[in-house]
Amino acid sequence: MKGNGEVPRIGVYVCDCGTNIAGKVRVPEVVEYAKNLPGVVVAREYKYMCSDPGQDLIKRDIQEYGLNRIVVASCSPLLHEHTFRKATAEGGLNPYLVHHVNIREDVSWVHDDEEEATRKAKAIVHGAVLRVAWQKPLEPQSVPVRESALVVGGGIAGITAALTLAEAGKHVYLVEREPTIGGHMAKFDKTFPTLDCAACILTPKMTAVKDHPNITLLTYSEVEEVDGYVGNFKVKVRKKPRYVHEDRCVGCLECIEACVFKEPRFPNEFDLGLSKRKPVYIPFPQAVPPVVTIDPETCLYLRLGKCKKTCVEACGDRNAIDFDMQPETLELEVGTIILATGFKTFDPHRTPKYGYGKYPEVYTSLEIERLVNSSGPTGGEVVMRNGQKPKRVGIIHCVGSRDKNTNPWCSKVCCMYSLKLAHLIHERSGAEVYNFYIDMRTPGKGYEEFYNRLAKEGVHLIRGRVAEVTDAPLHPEEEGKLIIRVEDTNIGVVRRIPVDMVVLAVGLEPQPDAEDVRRLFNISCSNEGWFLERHPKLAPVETFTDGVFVAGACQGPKDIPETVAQAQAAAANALALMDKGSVLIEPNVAQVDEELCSGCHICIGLCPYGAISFNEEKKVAEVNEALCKGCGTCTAACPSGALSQNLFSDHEVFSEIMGVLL
Amino acid sequence: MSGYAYYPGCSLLGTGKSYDESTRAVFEALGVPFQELEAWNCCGATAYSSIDECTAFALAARNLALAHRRGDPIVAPCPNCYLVLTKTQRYLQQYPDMRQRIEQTLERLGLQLGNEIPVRHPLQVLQETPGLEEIQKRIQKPLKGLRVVPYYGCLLARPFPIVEDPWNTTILEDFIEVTGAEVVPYAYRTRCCGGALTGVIREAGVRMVHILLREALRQGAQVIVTTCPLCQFNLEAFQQEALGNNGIQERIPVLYFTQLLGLALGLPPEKLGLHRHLIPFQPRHAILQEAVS
Amino acid sequence: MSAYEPKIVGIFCNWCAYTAADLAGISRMKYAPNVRIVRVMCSGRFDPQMVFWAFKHGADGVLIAGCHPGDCHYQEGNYKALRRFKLLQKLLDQLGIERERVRLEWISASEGEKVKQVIDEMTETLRRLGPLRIQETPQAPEAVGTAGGGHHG
Amino acid sequence: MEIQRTIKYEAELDRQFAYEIAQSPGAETLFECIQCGACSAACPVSIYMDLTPRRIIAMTREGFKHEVLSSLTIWLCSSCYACTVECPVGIKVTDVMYALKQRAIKEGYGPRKVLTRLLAESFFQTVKEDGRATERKVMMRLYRRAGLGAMLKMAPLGFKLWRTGRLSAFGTERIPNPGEVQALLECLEEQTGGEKS
Repeated sequence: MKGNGEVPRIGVYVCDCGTNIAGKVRVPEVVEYAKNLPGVVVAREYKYMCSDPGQDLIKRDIQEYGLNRIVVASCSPLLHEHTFRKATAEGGLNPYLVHHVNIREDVSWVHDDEEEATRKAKAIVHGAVLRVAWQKPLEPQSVPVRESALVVGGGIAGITAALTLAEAGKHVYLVEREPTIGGHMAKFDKTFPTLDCAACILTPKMTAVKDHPNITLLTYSEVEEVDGYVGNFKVKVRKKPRYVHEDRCVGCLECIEACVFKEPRFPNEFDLGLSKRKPVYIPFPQAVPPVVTIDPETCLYLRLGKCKKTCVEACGDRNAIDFDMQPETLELEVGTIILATGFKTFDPHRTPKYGYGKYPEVYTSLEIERLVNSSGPTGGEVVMRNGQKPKRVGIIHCVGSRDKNTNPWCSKVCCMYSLKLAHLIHERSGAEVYNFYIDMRTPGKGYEEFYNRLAKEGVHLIRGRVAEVTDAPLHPEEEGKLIIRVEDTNIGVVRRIPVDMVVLAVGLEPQPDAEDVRRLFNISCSNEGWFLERHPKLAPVETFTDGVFVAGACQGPKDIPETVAQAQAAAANALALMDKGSVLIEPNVAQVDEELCSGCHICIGLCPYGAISFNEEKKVAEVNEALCKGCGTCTAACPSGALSQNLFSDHEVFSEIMGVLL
Repeated sequence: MSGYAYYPGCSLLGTGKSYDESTRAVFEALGVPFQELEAWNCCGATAYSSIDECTAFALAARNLALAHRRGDPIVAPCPNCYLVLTKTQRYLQQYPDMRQRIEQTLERLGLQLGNEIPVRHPLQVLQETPGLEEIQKRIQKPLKGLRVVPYYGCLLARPFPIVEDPWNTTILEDFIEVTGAEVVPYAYRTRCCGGALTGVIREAGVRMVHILLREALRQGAQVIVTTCPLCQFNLEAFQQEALGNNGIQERIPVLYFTQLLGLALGLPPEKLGLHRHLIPFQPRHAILQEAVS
Repeated sequence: MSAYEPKIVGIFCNWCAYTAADLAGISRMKYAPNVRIVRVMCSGRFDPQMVFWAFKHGADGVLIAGCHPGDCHYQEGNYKALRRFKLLQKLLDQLGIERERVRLEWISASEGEKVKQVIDEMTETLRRLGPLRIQETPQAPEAVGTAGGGHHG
Repeated sequence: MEIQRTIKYEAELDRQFAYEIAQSPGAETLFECIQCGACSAACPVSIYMDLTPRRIIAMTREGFKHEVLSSLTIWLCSSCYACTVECPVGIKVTDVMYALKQRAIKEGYGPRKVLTRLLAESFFQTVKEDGRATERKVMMRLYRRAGLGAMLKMAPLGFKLWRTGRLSAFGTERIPNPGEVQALLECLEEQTGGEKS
């Protein structure tokens, strides 16, 4: 007699998972073994336990055999524990009387030897049977979910997510660290494969964000601290001083005109340094919010305290400029969070063989995006630094990607954007364009057609990874050119192709501070540094922290359509939580057995959430279930065994340990 | 430590004799403690790996064991020896089976492999002892106005580079600058000279030499400085064929970096083996003539 | 089975180590079948008594795995585990049990490869150590009869 | 012009070959090759090769043993390691070339007259005898086998080197105890059944 005092009547269900489990584990043998374990009334094998007929088996057996405990041995509980809890509940049993163990990820997929795998599966089932007998019926606690959301990152992913949530009537705080929203997409001229103008589709959305009554836009701001849990996060946002009051600035730009620096002389970050700006600047004309920013690094007054402050004069009685502006910290309360922090492009200084930084006519693809952009530094002209149009341009794919020496992953978007750039460069300059690729990856709606179109337009498509870009000629035609050395692998011959301009199709990388952001929000990163989704297929925008979702390229390389789809998916997930209004919390909280508690206080200091307090009257510890997160630290530490974590009591865990040591 | 275990290698006893002479002279002049590794054997070079890798590694391993017995780090001027010794150490760590076989065999000869022994090139050694600053102070005949191509060759740059970032290193350039000479930008700093090909598949080898020489001349260099006996030999001995047969009359002397350094330190040219070169180093400027006289 | 095969109990935290083990599975990495993983929510739930309990019931080793320092899903449970682990090591010394039999590892959710590596390594170590033997209190023949005995080291 | 039939039947391939080569140090990632051609493009000698290094890898992987071992490519490799550091999947192509050369020599492949191979063999023998490689001795051995023509072509250069003291006419470099090196090599050869030349 264990758990809630009844005699256990256990049903054991072992899943074949097609051949995923049955291919390595002799399932019938495990079932036979389970039948003879103490308390087991029925044990069954089924092809797919998670399917409806599989679940029905459990439900029927609960009725038929009067089962009061269930063990399911199949895939990882992280995947299907909730499925079997639901089935158990539908069968008329408390859902916390089921124990789900893993004989797929932990057994059949990782062991080759059938004998060993079967032995291990039996041991695991044994552990589950012993522990399930101790499980008690539990009632999960429900907590309210605030109807407001935080969206971090104002690129196309963040913009989309914010608008979707705002349209559904939720309040959104959109935090962006740059002076303007728009992200990488705002830098592009055209988007593949349709070649529609990026600004034409993006800027209306940017404006919509600014104008939406449900969106609080916080640019030039960064999240500093995150506290709380699903439904009730407390977030601190630091607003950097832009030395201009956003509500007073009308975007007339007269201050820029009036600045004591007559000529722009500082590299404009938005144009990747291809153009210059003044200390007071607006990154690009359609920036949102449409207000100026003063850069403290270059502003004379902010650096030296001395300047005629002609900008203030020009601003006049609008009084928007304020050199005394201080950083501000805002405290927000939100129910859900969407991370859309995007990516960074690969720094080609890390592949010196391509001569970036050494030869002035070697550019990154992002720099070329600015060059071909009609609102860019050259007004859309593709010209070399000397102002002349190039006659030949080479675009090198996979720079930094698909290489163990740099980043091993495929950055996914480069093939398509390189084809797009090939088209635009040819269109703007008439240059002959060579694309050097390893594999041409163009899956997607209309993408292969775009590739065909480029081939038809006569772009040279050479299959081979470029070994080097050099300026040392071996042939008179090569004098004064950049020479690209590559094996044309379709032909099997090494070629040297002299060009005027080289474009490096740099890959996508996690943001350099992705690791800090991950810690801030208590989520995980993949080995490469991308934010880790809860499940690669079935929970692609959820994270391991409830209420925190990811959208866009911060989770892995993505193009615009995919990013938008994911942002909307993240918004939908967040909405589902907020619309329901409450969320059930796993009832794995700690409890105190007052009879056993000696009042030693050890647990109180251990709890990171302050969930345990001391009842002065009874002289015992008390757990506030609303605050307890269910880590079990107190249970492990309690010297008298008075504390016990639901679902992970000493009885449960120790029985399982004993059981698996078959 | 009784000083570096100096490992000249076979080439430095023959065609690369002046590299041996100049390295010893510069080490002595700058107070680098060294002593030849007694009874060293051939490292195995590239040719040996073509026969059998285990015996090739065993040859190199014997030298490592000799140095281990002495307890000194190895200094190897020949990049091929540097590479083979380094590679052997790495691979013996990576492939324990092979290590075991070689260790057992060495034990029968009374030798032990021991832990990793530093294998270094004179560029690295001189950078620390006495260091560039100190060398600068001892320069007696600065080679002002001499335009020099820094040529590393392959094996100091890869696959086990003597510096962290071989693409951006300036270790050889720094030594050239210390002598007062001018460094000429050279795209082919680490491009292969053809190695043993000049001797066996001559057309291919000579073409590779041609490419290197032509680029050096195009950049207006007056001398090429190498760190490798094979590079020096190829670039010098095949110049007639590589340039002359292509209608180029100019010739360019090819020195070891130790020779250039030795000259600037004021060491006598014959002590540096300058008389052994097929293309004599005859600088035009008076100040330089003094250095080589 | 002819050769000795050690039995290891794995106490894996739900958020990092257990997820990493799932990843190792999804990636079809192959590792030694000697570890039986018991899932807990946090490595902070790890209690040294679990180790002795496991030894008592036939384990040759225990592997505790949690999130990397600073990454704990519950803020600092892994530090608590670390403290208990340090204490446990001293206890093991006193009992004459080899320290290698209990291992604490930080494994993040993305480190499937590390799960494999740690399990393989630990299995290899335990194969070398052989079955767990609590060292008998060394007793000289003449000491027999002295009541109790007690530890000497 | 003669026409040629180039089809390859599966039965003519040696699948085992790929696995054997992948066993040699540095060739472990042979099967991960993505056929990008970075090795060929980085190679300073590939312009002379009958099969580019990339194709050598592809053919090795697919079991074209005969074609690979009889190709000139493996003898043209100058061991400059440019391919090895470029390879995006970490194939040490230079080591693969060594492994192929070893196989070619063991199995009697390759044109006898390729000097690279004769050089390797002359070098091997000289080192085995003396512990060191006296360049003159290696070259004499090489050209004795390569033929008079090749020797005459090198003679003027040899003379110049002799005059500057860089090539000794008679002396042989030998370690004090060459027997030790011989013992070392023979002991390992016995284990591997290696070359006994």
